[in-house]
Amino acid sequence: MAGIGVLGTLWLTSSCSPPPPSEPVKIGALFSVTGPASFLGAPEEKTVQMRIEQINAAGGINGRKLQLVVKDTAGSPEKAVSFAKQLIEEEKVLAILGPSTSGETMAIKDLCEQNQMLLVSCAAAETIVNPVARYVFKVPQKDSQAATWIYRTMKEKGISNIAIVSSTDGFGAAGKKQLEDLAPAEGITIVANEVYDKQATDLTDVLTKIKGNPKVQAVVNWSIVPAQSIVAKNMKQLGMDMPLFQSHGFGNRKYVQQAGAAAEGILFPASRLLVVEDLPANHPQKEVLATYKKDYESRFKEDVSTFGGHAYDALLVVVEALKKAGEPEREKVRDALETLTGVVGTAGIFNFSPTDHTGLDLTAFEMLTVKDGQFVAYKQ
Amino acid sequence: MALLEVTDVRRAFGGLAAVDGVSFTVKPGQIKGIIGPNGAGKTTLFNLISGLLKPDAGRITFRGRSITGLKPYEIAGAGLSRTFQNPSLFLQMNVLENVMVGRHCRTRWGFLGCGLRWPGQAREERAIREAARAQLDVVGLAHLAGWSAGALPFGQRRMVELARALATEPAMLLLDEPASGLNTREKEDLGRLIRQIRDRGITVLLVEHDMSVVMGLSDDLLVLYNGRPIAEGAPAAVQNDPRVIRVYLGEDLQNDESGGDAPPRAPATPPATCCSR
Amino acid sequence: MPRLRLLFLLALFPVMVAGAQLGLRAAGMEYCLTQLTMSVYYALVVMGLCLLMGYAGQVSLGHGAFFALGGYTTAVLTTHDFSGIRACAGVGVLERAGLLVAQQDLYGQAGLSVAPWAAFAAAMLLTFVVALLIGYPALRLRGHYLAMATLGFTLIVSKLLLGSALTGSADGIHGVPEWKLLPGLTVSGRSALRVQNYYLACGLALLLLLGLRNLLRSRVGRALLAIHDRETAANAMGINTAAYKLKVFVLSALLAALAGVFFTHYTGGIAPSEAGALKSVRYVALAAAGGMANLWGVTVMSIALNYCSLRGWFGSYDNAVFGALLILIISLAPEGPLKPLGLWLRRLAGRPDPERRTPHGAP
Amino acid sequence: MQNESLALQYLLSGITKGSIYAVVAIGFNLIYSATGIINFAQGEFLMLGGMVAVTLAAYVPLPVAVTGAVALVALVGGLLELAFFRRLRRHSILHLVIITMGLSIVIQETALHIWDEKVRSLPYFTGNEVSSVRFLGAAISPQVLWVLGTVALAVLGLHFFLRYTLTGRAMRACSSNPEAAMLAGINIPNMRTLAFGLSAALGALAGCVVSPMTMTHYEMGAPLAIKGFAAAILGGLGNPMAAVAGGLLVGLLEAASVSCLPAVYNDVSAFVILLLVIFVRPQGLWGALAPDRVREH
Amino acid sequence: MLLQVRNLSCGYGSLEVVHGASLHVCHGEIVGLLGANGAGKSSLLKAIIGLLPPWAGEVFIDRRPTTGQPPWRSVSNSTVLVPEGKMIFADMTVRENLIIGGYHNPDRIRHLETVLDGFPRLRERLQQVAGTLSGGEQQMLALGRALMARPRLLLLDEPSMGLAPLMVKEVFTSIRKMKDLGLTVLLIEQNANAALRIADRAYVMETGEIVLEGPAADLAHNPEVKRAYLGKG
Repeated sequence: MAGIGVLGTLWLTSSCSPPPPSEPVKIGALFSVTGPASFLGAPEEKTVQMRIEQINAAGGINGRKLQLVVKDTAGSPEKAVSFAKQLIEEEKVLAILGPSTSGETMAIKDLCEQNQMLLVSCAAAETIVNPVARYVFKVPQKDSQAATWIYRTMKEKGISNIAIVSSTDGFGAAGKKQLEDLAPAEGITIVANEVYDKQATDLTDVLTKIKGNPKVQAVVNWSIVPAQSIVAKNMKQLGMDMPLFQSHGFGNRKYVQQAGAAAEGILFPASRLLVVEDLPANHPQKEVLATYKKDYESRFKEDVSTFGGHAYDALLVVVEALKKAGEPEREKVRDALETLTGVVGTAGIFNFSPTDHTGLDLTAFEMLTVKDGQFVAYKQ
Repeated sequence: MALLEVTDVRRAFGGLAAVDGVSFTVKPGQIKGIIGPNGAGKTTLFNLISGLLKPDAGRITFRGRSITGLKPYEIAGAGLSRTFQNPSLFLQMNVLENVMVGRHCRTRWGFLGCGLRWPGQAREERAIREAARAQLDVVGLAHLAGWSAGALPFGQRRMVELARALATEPAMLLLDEPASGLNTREKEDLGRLIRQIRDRGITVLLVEHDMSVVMGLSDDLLVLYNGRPIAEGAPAAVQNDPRVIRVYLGEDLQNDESGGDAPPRAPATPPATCCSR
Repeated sequence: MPRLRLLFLLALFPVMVAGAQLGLRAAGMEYCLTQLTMSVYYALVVMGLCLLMGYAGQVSLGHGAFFALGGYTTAVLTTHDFSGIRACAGVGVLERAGLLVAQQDLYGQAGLSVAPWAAFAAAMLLTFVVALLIGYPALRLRGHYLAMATLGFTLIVSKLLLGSALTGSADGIHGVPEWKLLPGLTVSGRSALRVQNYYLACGLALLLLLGLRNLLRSRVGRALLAIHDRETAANAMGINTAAYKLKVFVLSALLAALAGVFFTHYTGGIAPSEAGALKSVRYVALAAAGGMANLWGVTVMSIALNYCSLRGWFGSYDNAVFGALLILIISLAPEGPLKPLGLWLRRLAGRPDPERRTPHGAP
Repeated sequence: MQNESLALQYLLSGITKGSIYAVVAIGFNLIYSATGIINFAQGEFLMLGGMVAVTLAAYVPLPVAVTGAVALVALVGGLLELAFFRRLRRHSILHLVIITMGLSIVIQETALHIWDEKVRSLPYFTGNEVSSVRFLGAAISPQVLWVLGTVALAVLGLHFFLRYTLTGRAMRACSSNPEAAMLAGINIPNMRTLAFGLSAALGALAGCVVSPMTMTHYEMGAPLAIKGFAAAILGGLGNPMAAVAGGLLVGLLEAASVSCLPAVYNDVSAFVILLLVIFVRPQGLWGALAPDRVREH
Repeated sequence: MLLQVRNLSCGYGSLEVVHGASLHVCHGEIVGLLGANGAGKSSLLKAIIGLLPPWAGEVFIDRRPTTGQPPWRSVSNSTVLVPEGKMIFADMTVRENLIIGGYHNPDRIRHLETVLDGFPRLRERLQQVAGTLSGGEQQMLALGRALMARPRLLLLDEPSMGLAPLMVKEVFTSIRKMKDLGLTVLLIEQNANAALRIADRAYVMETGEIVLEGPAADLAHNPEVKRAYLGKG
């Protein structure tokens, strides 16, 4: 039995040599196109498909075409594991983009590390890059950075006692943890902390509980749709006029439309993709953002979202690393990726290092607010 | 000493008493019949004795021990086995397996032993198989052992059900309308078989509609009407009991007052004699 | 004859299992064994459900939760760092007994966790107790109420898993260590151990299949079938129907938990999606697709369908395919698509169909 | 905020949720009474109602869109019965229930591919996202009043229909005693189709009125179906008014749970109580126990 | 001839309980169908109305073939079966029960009064829930409900079963009244003497076959009838 195992390993490793130049470079992708996280996965998949076509139409990278192998995980980690193994062992892709959620990413983090597979996650959770795994990167801003932005804005506004509401999914849980961890250092006291079901249809009861707490000066909601809009609406309906902060998951104009008038005045940290029109012409991200937004919106007839932007960035850093490495050999690409600097993406400007596999700093965020149904930069 | 003693049993469904104040005894080695028109409460009485229903009042003792309110499987374990009005064979099994189910209360291996096929369990399984075959032999269906129960014609299903009941090694057998749906020859075979069972020392209590069967077979008869016993005694006596004739043929109880349009009366019946046996 | 057939089956399945492996190896597609192994573990759940639904006639929408119960118990115990309690009395004893082992993860983090064997035992024990607690009252209920009770149980479990930090909330638990089952036999997802784990899963499934087959061909199996068919008559024949229903419920829950434990060690983690209601419905669907009261059919169908799903054959239509298949199979061939196939094989082998046989002299 | 108005706010929140569960539970009941089937696809009718209405609302005025959606989904419900349950009469109830689970999945996936994964909603019927009505110190959205009003009207309408119209009485007769109903000349299969259509229409209506508040997306049906099923069982199957009570009870239980436990456990406490109730009273709180008779077959 | 049955066979599962029975009922007759329990009388009636699929044979109502049509169709053929065992809608009121009986009768509200005239007891209990009626009243209700459809042919299955003697009398009086109203009746009855008193003709069934047929008055004296019920003396 052991002999068979050894043979299998030998046979596997022997077939891992780089393909001849004419062959396309395979890029794997795991996105939750359907299922409960489809609001992340669907725009991600569309973005990557579009970008790969664009790159190939422009002649590929270093003379090689890119070939995308995308798998729909439907948001379940066990499928992510199965598909990741397929991408690693059968497709022998150069790198894996995604998965969309932190739960799925964490399920395959060790797997990729063990198999020396380059993984560029589109999920935000801190634990993906902390502790640093040699082969695992992520492109969305860190939750901690978003939390820091929120807390700093609060301090500017003179707020110190807050309530946190978050959803039971991975996004909500990770954000809640960062908010809790950072609060003491930023001088914020959490006086109420509630978690609700991500499929909740009405949150009046949860908010009533918070309304009943006289100490609360502001509410932070960390969740995804539809709860993001429901919280905003229910708060306004309950007559709670304290500031509402949302997470960087609020990054889709659709959600503002869903919340309608209730969205007015919501504060949230987000990348500049949402306010590209407001950016000064000389802003380094302006061109990238404007092009992506135009391409995506004209092709898919829907608003661009920051989630699609994450997939854009994931592909971007892999492509840049590939260009830098020159040949599609994973080890070289990884080394190149780890030392990439100054890459302009949708989320910000990426500067990777062996200790920082996110590559973004606090400047990747900007505090936004909603004014007349539009996202605008928040200015004190 | 009575084998089965039913004392003042009552059972109502939504205010309507299906069985009310019924008392009788069955002696060891007897074949006792229960008759009565539709809705008389015979099947309810059977269900009360075999534990499928709990009596609202009254007492049932079997072999000197109270079985009132026991679960059906406990009663079967105590040595009282039954058949049903519509033969309720297990249709997903073959004939032999159906009879083997009857051995359940006389065998003991559980989940673990059966799953692991412990040597003792395998031996027991063989014994179950042989005992079941023997019972199929008794009802004369040994040649059908491998057939699917659902494929049998009605009459043979009855026989398999009987064999299954016999496989529980009962001291007493309750047969619910064993002859219904049988043709004349099958009825004769059934009668012979029931007598044969009695001769092996198993007491029989049966509900039956077919008078020719029940009259010829029973040592003793109990007649129910609207949930109450109206006559008890030897077949010949019961047959000529005016009350029995009245409930069966429906001679109007008020015909004395009903005036001129009364039909001609049935021929006068001789007085009931309870000792004509 | 039955002995011959048993020998035939006993030989057939190892041959199929080994044939699949060798065939895939020859085709250079040995990596497919990964998904096959996962599918085999899922099939264990469906085998238990087959026993419960097909043979004893009880519906359970709670088997996803039992799978998760097993998986999560072992995952929590083997990954949670107990070194904080090292100072407590008795911990040393546990350590010396091999119940607690020091571990180090991929990133150099050291910790003291429960040994997989002990975690396995704890998972089975916990499942046993929970299944008893749920089954005892639930099995007195009939039909839709039992479905509701088990569905309610599933929802409670999944919400608790989502809500508590101990179980990693929405992310679930990852980094579950390998399980050194026997010297030279390790439950692990490492590709070097792929073939070994494939045979391990298949061997486990085969053993359980044989055990269940023995069980179903004994007085216990007949009692279960009898309960399903005509509960009243079964009871009147001396079968303690309530006790049997409870026992088979617990047994099938244990099978699901067993699958959960092995699966968790194999994939290295578990997440709340395993406990969702949809997953439980999926198990019911798989049992139905295999014909419910057909142990072999259910196992084969479940392995085949899960395999396709885990390899992503259905893409974004995965759930849709399952739903459609469920509708099609139940409406067209409620006894499972393998039944007609089985009859055809039988006829090919010159054996009469058991259904069609009618005794001589019948009209 | 005073305690009384806080309590009132919880109460209102519970009633709002509860009334939605109640409508789903009534849908379960209608189909169960007519056919004995638990229709696990019940929640999908709400989702379809919302989806169709949102789509139509882009072209026609809101009332027309809602009416159109209700009619269309009723048609879908009736067609499902015709296509599956009428033709599969020989299947066991268990098989039919499993088919409804399959239908639920297929309808969801079809909706995902017809529309997409995005969340949509109808505009508020009156006012907008921030308007609220003050009521004894508690605040509620005008849409809540729409929901309560619509649910109340639907329940009353259904009550009137079942009690005072010939067709409604015939429907009750079918569930009371199918054989006798056939002998009275009632075409039972058509009644079943009608029950499916009606149940779908009710679901679609509920799906439309809740859409502005809870929003509509392809996965919204299943959780509501589960809660509605729980409500139907809690109240007692086979009694539409008990379903209303059961729905409100589940909603209030959730609100009460939120007021004293972490919000994440509101479902857990609701289901724990549900399990306790059915373990003690398997027939539900207001359901009648099936007559205690020994039935063969 | 209002009803004609030719060589009808039917049964349950694999058991044939009626073996090729033939009978006919003319306009305005009351015909009795007698026999012991389990002789197949109820099954024959169910096969005529369509509740049981006939295995062989033919049924004509008013010379039109109706073999094997669904039971709800028969009401529009003016034929109504009153099943045995008081099959009423127990959780609906008496009035609702009667209205349902007139499901196909557009004139049902007016006809309700006519029917209630025949059953004064029901008029008293019009708003009562039917399940709370006594056994006899339930039987009355079942009869009344059948009449609501304005049938021409009424098939009655054991209307006297389980009733107290006084009630039996009342039920039979009602049946005779129906004849006076121009109804044709096929009556199953175990209570042979009572049935023979109101019937014009009668059939006697034994083990699924019709063994005797004749005018009621003749059969009342025939010792074979007793034998069919109580077995050989």
